[in-house]
Amino acid sequence: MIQQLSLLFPMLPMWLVQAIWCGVVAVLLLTFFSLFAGPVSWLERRIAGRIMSRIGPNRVGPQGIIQWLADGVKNFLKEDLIPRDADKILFRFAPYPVFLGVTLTLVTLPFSSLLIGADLNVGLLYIVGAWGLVVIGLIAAGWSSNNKWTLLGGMRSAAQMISYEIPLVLSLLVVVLMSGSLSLQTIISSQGASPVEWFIFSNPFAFIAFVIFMISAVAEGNRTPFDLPEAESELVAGYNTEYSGMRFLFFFFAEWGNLYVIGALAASLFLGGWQIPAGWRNFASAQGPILPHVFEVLMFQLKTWIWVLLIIQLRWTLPRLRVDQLMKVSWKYLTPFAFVSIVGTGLWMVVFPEGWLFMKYLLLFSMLAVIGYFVWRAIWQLRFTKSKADFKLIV
Amino acid sequence: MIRTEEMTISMGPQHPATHGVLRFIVKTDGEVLHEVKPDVGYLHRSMEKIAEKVGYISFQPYTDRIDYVCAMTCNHAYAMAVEKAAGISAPERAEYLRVIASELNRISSHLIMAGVMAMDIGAFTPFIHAIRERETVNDLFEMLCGARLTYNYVRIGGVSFDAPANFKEKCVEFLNHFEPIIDEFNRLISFNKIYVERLANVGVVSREDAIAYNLVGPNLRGSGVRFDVRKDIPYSIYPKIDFNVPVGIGEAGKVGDCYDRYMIRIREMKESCKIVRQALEQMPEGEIMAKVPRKIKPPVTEVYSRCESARGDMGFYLVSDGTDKPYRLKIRTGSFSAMSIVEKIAPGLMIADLVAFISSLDVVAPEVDR
Amino acid sequence: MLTLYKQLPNFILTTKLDELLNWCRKSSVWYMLFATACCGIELMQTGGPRCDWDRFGAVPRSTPRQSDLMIIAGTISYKMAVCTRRLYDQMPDPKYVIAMGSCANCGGLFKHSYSVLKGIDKVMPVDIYVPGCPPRPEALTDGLLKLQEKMQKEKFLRS
Amino acid sequence: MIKEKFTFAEEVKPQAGGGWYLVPADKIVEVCKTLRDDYKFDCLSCLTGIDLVDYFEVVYHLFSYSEKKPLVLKVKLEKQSSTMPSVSAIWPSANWMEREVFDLLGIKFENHPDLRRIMLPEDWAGHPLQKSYKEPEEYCGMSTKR
Repeated sequence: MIQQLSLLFPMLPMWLVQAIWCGVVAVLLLTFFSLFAGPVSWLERRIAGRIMSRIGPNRVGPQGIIQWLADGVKNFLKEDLIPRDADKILFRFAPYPVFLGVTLTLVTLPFSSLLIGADLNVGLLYIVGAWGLVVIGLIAAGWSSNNKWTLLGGMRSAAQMISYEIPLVLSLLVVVLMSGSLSLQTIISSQGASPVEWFIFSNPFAFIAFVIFMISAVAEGNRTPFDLPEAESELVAGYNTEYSGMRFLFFFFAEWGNLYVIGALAASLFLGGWQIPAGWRNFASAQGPILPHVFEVLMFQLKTWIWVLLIIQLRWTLPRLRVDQLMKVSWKYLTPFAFVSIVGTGLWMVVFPEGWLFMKYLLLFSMLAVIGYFVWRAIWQLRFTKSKADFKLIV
Repeated sequence: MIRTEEMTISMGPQHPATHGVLRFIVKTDGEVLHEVKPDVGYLHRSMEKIAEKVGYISFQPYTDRIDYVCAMTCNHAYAMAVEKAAGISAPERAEYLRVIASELNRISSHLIMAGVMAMDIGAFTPFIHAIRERETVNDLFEMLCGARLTYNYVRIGGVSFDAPANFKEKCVEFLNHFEPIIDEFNRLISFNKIYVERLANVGVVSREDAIAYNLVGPNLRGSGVRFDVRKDIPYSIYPKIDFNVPVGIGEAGKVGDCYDRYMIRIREMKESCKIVRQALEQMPEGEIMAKVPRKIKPPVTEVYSRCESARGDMGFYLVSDGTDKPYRLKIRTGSFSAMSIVEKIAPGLMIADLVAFISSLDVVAPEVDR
Repeated sequence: MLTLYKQLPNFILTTKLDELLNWCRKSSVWYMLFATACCGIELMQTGGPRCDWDRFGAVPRSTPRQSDLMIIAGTISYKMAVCTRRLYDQMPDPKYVIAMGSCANCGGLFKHSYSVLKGIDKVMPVDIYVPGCPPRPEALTDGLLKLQEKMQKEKFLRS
Repeated sequence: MIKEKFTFAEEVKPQAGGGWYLVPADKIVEVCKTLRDDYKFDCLSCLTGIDLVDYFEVVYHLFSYSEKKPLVLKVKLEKQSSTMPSVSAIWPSANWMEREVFDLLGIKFENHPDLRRIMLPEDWAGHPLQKSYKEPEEYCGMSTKR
């Protein structure tokens, strides 16, 4: 791409073209990021409203859809408050690593076979490393505010994110083992469009790895069963207690941005990413060069959004764990099981070099059964609530 | 060499988990509490002095504000104390209406407790669901007396309004609707694995401690003491009604842990539904107000009347000197003693447990401070 | 074009921008999760399914740093008044106060009390008074809407 | 029963309401200990004081959960000294109740582990439940009038 660009502008030096290109991509990614984080916060509030038999924001714009814009502008207008006793430099610095940690991961997320910021050959390693930046910001925020609640929040986030990074990385290793590459595009290309060709169903150990990945990713994103760093009822607002206005908005953004990263990683590593069936591809290619990519992007978004919505629903359903339970889950269950799944996958690949189709279908159908039960249960609950909870007293 | 240092944190008066304006001065080592000193009095409204100033009848509205979450039983307890002192007895229909109102209010109070408990554990949805159900109870109270929170319904010598014509049907309709809702609530949160793990074996109050620290009501029963003022020192029409007293049995952990105290409230809601059903069935027609003089002047005497509020045994100690104003009125409430046990139980818990422990005690700030 | 711009009254631009900014501010009133007494229960009910302040973009925040609106829900004793003022000072500008219920307005029922502050306006400026003991959720919602009207009329940029 | 055991306790039976035992202030700890250990009054459900202008009265409402039976003790206290022994070693629940009585009435309890004001701020002047209490004009710069 860069070569083509430098051909377009022959008078410019190569480094300048590269810099401009980087800038354009960065702006695009950031725009996408904020355009995701804003509306998803509105969506989350609407979904939360539905779950709680409320309505949720519906006054600002049609159905409240620009609520996030009002929130953003308002926070921008608020007084920028730095506590007197805070460590001022660190306090100002803290939101940026958090924001950066999440946005940097977007660079290697493959939206389609072409649309990717940079297909690094160490992509997965890069994502894990960039994600690790978040914890620096959280600790810095917790420490610099000079408030005991934020300190506790920061310490909690450090403990939580570092311990959950281990099962997270271990579960990613399973994928690396199966695809033989760290590059996300290669990982996706070694999967197929049909569910049985996805890594998640390739063997039972990969399935375990997927579950471990989801749990530890939710923990990395500080979402509800694991939202201890900002536990509202315990630590007031955790690490961001002292933050107001724009600086708070950075944390806010990062939280919802994380959501997308989790969903996108799950989709690309385990669920075949942007892979579309050959029939679609043939049909789309016949229409022109753009359409296959549109299909791919849509497929990727679909898979991502399923997990985003699931995580949102989890947040409004589950209570929060305690610190020691959180550690127990990570060290006693997730980490050993992650090791088991690595070894298991390795053995599986030796025993069944071509894969075992029966097991793939078995896993697929058991997953479908779980989803089916979930849907049935949700519908049942909705019916129940409709018949019983819509109780009106006419006084 | 790693050195740890105690950290003193002031939790409250404005803190999401302190249910109003309680304050705890907490000494922690990291997450583990070493010492918790409750600091109350942020809502001390001097009810007892006001009672000495305003007189018997005018004090009735203030009793709503002692325990606003369960105001009917406070009304009832105060009315009982004055009636006992002045020798007034309420008509039977009034007694039935009082019990119906008290039990409905017990339901709404326990709903708040269960919801707030879930919120403190981190689940926000059950709280809103509880609020939703509470609204319907409030609708019933609006039918009964026109108020949603501070009812002033139970008066000295009876109740202020008779039940409207369709009250019984509406009430039964509500109960039919509400009983399955309790099951739904249980499905949503009570038997959730994380929830049970968070509450079981946390903040265990032994039977001896519970009695020595004078815990009352559901907190006492949570520790396995089968004592309910409604059963053991019967008042009003409770002897005529058949109901059970749930007692903590340690179903998830030890007897007297937070989960026991929580489940007792859930079960009590079901028992309250039973009581309301029976009371509605048995309720006779007739007067709702006894003949009460405009100025109540009890003889020189003192009474101590006890009533089972949602937060337990509520006592009014009334000293009268023969005038129309009480000489001394002492309000003994469940939350006050429940707060004093925090100091004993909390060391060794974690911060998250302290939050769970406080909400399992169902402390309401104005009941502590009065 | 420039002459046309110069002919315009010079406040038009700021007025329009003001309106937009005020609209943003009023659409996102985050209130502090702070309740002292009886009115606190009605405040909870207001956030509940029937009134649902979330519709107007008002969500509770537990820390004063991130909240725009402080609802004094309930009786304020002298002991608490000191803390309440401190909470108010911790909120970043622009900030608003709704005094909910008679106790916060003027002491209400507790005017005979020796330990109750007779009206929160003795320690901090109040924007909206909502009468009632306690006010119904509808009344409080009306208070919020009145506050939004007030915010819309403010001259934010030119102040 | 208490009559036989403690000859110094005076039984008072008014015309209306329940009766009580009047116990001298210096004997109260001994009486309470015996009542708890031998008569199973395991709970102190209410402890309060009354300002009777000439003297204070401290009232103990005991309750026995095993026999479901209440008992009322009273102690007369001269206003000059207004000091009496604490029973918080016998029933822990007395700890806070005595603090409240101290705060609002000004009765001091000896051997109390932590006798501080509980309801009112530390710098509050006077004990408001005393009949002679006058409300101050202002507290910490806040006027108390409306």
